[in-house]
Amino acid sequence: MSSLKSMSALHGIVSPGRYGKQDGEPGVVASERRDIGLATIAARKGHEADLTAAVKAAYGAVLPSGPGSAVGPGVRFIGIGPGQWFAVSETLANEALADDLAERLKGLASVADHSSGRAIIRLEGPEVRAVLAKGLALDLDPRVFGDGAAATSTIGHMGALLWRDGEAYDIALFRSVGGSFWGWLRSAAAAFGLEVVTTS
Amino acid sequence: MAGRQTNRLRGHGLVDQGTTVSFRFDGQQLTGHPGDTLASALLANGIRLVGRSFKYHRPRGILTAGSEEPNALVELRQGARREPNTRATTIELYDGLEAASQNRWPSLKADLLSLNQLAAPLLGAGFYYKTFMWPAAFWEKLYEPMIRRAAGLGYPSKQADPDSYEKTNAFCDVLVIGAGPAGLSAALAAAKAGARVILCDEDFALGGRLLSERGDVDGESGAPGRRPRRPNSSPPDCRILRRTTVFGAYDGGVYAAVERVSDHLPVPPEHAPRQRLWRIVAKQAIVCAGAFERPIVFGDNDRPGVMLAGAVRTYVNRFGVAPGQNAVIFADNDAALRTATDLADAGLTVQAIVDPRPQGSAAAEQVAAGTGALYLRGVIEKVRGAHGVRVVGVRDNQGGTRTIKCDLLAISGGWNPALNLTTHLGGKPRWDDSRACLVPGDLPAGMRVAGAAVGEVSTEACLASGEAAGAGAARDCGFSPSAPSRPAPDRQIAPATPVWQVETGRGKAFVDSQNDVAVSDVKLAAREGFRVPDHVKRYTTLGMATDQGKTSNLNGAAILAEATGRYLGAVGSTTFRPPYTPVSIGALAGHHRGTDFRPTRLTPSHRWAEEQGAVFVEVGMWMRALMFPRPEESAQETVNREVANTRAHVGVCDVSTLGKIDVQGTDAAAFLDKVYINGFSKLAVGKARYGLMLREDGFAMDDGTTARLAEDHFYMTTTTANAVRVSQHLEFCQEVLWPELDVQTVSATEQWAQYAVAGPNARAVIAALLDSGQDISNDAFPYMACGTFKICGGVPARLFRLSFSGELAYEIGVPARYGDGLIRAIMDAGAAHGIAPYGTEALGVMRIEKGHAAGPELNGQTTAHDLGLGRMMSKKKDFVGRFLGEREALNEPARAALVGLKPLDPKVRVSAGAHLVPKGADAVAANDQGYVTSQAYSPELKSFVALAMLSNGPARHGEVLKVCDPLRGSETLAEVCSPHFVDPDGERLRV
Amino acid sequence: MRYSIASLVANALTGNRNWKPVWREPEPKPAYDVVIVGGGGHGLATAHYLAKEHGITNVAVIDKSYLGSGNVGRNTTIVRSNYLLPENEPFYEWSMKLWEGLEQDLNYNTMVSQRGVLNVFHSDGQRDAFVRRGNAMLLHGADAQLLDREQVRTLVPFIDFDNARFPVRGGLLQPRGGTVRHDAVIWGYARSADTLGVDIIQNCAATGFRIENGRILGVETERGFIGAKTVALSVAGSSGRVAQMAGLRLPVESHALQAFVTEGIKPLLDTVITFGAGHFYCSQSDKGGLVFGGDIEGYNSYAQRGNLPAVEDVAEGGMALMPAIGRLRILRSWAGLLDMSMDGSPIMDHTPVEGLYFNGGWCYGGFKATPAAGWCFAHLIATGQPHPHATAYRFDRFGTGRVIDEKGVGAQPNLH
Amino acid sequence: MRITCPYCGERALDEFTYRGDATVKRPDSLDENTAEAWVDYVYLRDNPAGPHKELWHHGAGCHAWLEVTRDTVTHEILDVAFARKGC
Repeated sequence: MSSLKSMSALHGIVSPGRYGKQDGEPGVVASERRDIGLATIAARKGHEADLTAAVKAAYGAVLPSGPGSAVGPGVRFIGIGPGQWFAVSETLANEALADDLAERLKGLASVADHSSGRAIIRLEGPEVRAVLAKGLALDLDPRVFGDGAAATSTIGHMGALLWRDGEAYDIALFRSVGGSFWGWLRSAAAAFGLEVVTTS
Repeated sequence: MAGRQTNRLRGHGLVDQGTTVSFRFDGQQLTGHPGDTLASALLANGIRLVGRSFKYHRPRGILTAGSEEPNALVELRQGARREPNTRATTIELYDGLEAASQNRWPSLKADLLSLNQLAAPLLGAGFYYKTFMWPAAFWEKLYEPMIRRAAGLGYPSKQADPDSYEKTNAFCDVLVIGAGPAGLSAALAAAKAGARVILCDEDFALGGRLLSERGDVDGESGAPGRRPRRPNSSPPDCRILRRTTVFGAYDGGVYAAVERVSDHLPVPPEHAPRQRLWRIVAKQAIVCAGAFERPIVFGDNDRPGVMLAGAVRTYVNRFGVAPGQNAVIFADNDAALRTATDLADAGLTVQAIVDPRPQGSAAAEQVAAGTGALYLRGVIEKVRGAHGVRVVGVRDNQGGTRTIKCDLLAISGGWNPALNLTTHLGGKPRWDDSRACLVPGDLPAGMRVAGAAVGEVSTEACLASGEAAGAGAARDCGFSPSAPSRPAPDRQIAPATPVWQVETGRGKAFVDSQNDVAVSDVKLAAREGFRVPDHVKRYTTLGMATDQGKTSNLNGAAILAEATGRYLGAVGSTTFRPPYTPVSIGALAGHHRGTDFRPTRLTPSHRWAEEQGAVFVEVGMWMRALMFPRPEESAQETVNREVANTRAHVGVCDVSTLGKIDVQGTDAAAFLDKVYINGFSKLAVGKARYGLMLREDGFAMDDGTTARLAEDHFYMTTTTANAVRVSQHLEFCQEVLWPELDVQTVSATEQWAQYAVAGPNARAVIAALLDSGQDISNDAFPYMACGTFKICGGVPARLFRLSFSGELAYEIGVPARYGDGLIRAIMDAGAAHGIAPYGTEALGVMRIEKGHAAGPELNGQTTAHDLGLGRMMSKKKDFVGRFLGEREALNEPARAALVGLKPLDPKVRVSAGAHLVPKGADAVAANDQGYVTSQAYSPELKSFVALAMLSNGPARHGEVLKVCDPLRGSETLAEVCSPHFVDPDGERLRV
Repeated sequence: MRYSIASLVANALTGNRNWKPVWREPEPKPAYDVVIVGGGGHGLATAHYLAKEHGITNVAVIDKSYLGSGNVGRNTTIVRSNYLLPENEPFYEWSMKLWEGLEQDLNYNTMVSQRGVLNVFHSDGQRDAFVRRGNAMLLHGADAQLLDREQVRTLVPFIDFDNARFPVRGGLLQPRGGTVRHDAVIWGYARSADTLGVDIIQNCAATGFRIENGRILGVETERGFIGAKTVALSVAGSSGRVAQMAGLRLPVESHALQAFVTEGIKPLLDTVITFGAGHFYCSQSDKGGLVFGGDIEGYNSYAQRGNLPAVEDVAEGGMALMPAIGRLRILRSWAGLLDMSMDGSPIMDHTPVEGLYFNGGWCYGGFKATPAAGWCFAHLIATGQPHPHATAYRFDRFGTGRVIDEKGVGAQPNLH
Repeated sequence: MRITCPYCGERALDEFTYRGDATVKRPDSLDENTAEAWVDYVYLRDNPAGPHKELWHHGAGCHAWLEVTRDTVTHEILDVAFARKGC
């Protein structure tokens, strides 16, 4: 057991509680997904097909060819660019995901760990799209942005990877801008009421 | 004492007469009703004089009932919320509203600068270009301040805007701009077809002209008080935005709109912004912005009480206000006759209908008879009444004149389509002879125009044209609208016979009343050769006021056409540009002001550094610890201590902000050979190397160290400032220049918390963190080694033996979630070894002492040669910048190149930014030989030192130069030396 | 007619009926000694100085539209000579000196207002770079002052000192910098050139060049061929497409730059101010509007308009610097087309076609350069030699590497 | 202006950064006889009024370099493709 304390990206920045409008149901519920494995996978030149097959065999998911998700047992692969994916896992926590991917995809893909480099914020609730619209120039209409859809874009001058998981939206941001994102979210959601809950 | 609303028409209009709100205008306590605008409430209280004009300070009243208002501008609210130049005609009345008239002194009724009128013959168009030149020095000192004080209209607040703003994004199939009959009908048709629709209107009520006119729509009576029907049973996907002005059309179906969320309230409610900017992406857009009524130009046509005929109907029918008790109508079209009928039906007197059309009008004669008004064929030639119309003078066709007492002169010269949005993307309006107005010309892709904005006149025609446009737009989005329910309107209209102006002998006839541009000014401009509308605009300021000429541009063009003997349709027009109506800067900035202007990036050790009392500094988006002062220390003492402690014992500094790029692939080494001037393919696994990158033009772009973690895996660092740029550059090299290489790059900056541990005791500190069984002795882990280790009970760490300070040093990286823990662990481990943190200031001192180039030297203007790194440029391989970097001018000895400077007096600071001239030479450009890039006090040398770029510098070590900083009034003598002040042979970092 | 108080009064007494056109509207002659393509500030200033300083008056200035329809009427009217590099500073300082005497030279009030240009800085590094520049200015005989935070506060008390993301730490002030009424510059030069005999021909687009054996013979225009042994191009913003007609490729891209003006307000801002943590510059016109701008759009464009991101970026910069302007309203936006050169500095030179001269690549600096550009271009045309203040503005610098890169961003025009 | 990224779909202008003419080709830096070609590549541009093939980087999105064909007069986007062929 390490003697170094592990801290999530929003540790000390956000506290659970109700923000903005106090009465009524909160328009948005926010939570931080902590200690999950995050990694990028980039196909080695000429090994794209082998990679797809290897991922299918190892993780039970077919890598999407565009900005969407493929979900295997315990791991989600999100398309972030041509030949590039962002992998998210709760079962392979923190650095374990990248380690596992690097081992299983050796020679087929370049793998980099981002489990510490991103804050993952989950937003849910009836007004979640209205809140996101204040910073995100993407059409989130459910007919356009369905379950599993993903997009890399910006929210309030901050780079963000967004994907839809059921009715929830997960947002991956640079760890260093966690505080600025929180400031933005608090202000954007204030009119609807924002509930921050902890996870796990 | 509250006013009595003497001009309120009880039982008329859509305002809530059962509820009373109070407000103040110029300190006077008045009342109105919800649903009023400030203008309608002022008129209800019998107030006609509202403001003063720009140049002549003429009394002005209310001309219109909408956003095109040129005259009735007020200062709304007070203190930090003061809003100058706000149109009374669009201010929604609220309880407690405070407004004041502007551009007058000492009072609205007695304005001293109205004396300017006496000098009017001298103050014609462009007079200032011909005068104020003598004597030359008087312009800034006397004339300009005088003009500036007289110009402008309202007073701005000088305090920060206390309200908040936000932006939001919306996407739709069909955007409908304007919710009058055409817009409502277009939105309904599109929504019924299944399209996602957004309907915007600048007004706080939907309906457009339907709110102002009486008449039947679809068999329903149009009695005043009727509310317009909304789109049928609120269709499933139609978002309706009231108080929302679409102000700009941009490329690719992007429309910008501003929603005045809280402007109808005294202050924004909690959590609500004052205004919201909408960025709307629409596949199709339908402009249903209506039309502006056009005044007729005649002498003294600017008196309060002169009002557009359509606005009169709005005040009577919508607001239940009598703009006057005794009216005269002066119009060149039959549509304006409704004003007479509506006034009469409201119990007001219509004294006369003055018809300037040569052929007259049977309809007009009939309406006159029905309303008990005189029907006079002729023109208005004068208007009397200092602060409001009292008498008008009519000259009839036979040349006879008569005067009529009245307090309201309703005028109409026809209607101009509000086609502004159709021209924002470069479309040119087209002159329509039969309608006598400009109509939309070529439209941008995905845009339609319907209703009065395309020249339709009747409500039926507007409804039909809206429906057709809505259905068409839906069809173009792939929906299948049902067949139109309304027959296409009869497009046969009687040709207009416009009367632009009345020739008058006396009395200024204003074309642009806000800017006081009169007919004589337009004629003078034409006489002086300004014959295109743009020249006339620029010379006379016609159309440049806050209304952008919505009621004056075409009249100006008509007068210009006449003055230059041209056909009006050939004169052309000025260009409408965004915004459609003025938009607050706050709304366009939204959330991004103050500390939220840009995001703030915090390092993994930020919280810990705060606890230590660190002083922070902005470095790009990052906040970095500048220094860690102790009580009673001066800044210089702190830095000296941090440097000395690091050089004597050990220090720690957060270097996580350096750009870190993960480079992998079988061709990763070959790739690095192409982006750095020096080679990387021979670098051994477990080693790091310094590299310099050039731009393709041969100048230095960035530097840093790159470590080889595996045969096919490198870890590159960049400077903090250039991290994003280098990433982009690498992607360019990968995808555009050398797509055949197998290489993948990804930023790892955020993943790793990285600390520099530097000083003679650094090894002991690092060793204390390592889990057992790992060796970092000098033999096992020499200078420039790198490797992966386990620390603090299994935490994976990357260790690099790199030194920016010149001391024995390591950079240690862990996943950022351990960053806070690691800095605390380093401090604990270092306690016994005399560790102290150091900030970027001390870091800077040590790198200057070592002569390492950083931002001030890597300024984009220097070459490898200039930085003393010319020999690193490989001759054998291709790399970015190789060819053009070899150009003679980039390598000649006379170029300014990096040197060190030591002041002859060690206690004298060498100014960064100072220039270098030979000792004894004058500080003039001809003697300029270089400049100081960086300076610091070196505790080790007990002297100020500096780095500089000096012409032929490396050959001039030992020479004494004059360091000139005339900007700060200092001159120092300094000796040129090697930039490596401390440990030039690098012995310390290899121990 | 000379403008004076006496002429103003005399004309007022006769109902202002006797004013004459500011310039004639002659039909083009078959040939001239010099044809200047482009009736903007530079073209007309060139004509004025050719006539006045070199006695060359058989000159035509042709423009595709009305005079001043290009950048001279679309800028933010700022004049300054606060440049860093020795290739630039003497030129812009000469321009400043010409501005200072312009009204008397032209007998036309161009409202040269030396209200000061203040560049604020936000970090030590930025301060050091500004000090280097300020000292360069002083060494070249221009004026510059370094202000600390409190001195900036005295000058502009309402900027954000307390809640800023990038706090203001001081500023570099050029007191002699300021603003000039842009349209008046056009009309003043046109009137003077016309009086000296130059033919100014509007609505006469150049459609091609007649070139034989590498020598220019004249210009094809919408109104027929106009012969000239010397043809001078001064069409910044359109340089690419005009040069193409002569078969030339240039180290220039065309980019659109938006500018903005607010509604007129009583005096608020008494100086020109530029933000150091974003791209935003602002002054208040004598009419009362705040005139401001920011970054170019960033992509090649021949459309005189811009898009929303640049508008928002400018507004954010404005609010970050001056949060008091939040309730002021933008009245109008517009855009000009900039010749963005590859090193951010202008080009004034012979072309490979004998007798064809080029003046362009002015980036953001065209308006403030107007008098000196006219002066130096006239010198080049009249003598065949570059003026001493403009010797570095040559085409060949891109080959030799003697580029003039004030910002140090390299051959990337949209970054200059 | 909106650009349809072949990977991400239609996006707002401010997600992209512009580099310039996509038709210029980098010469061989080891061939000493390419001086003119290098000046041409780095500095000289056609800068046409009309269709223009140009490089954009989708820096706020998928990070791909794109070849966009766009009319410089109307700003109409005529085509977008990955700069790296075969993506």
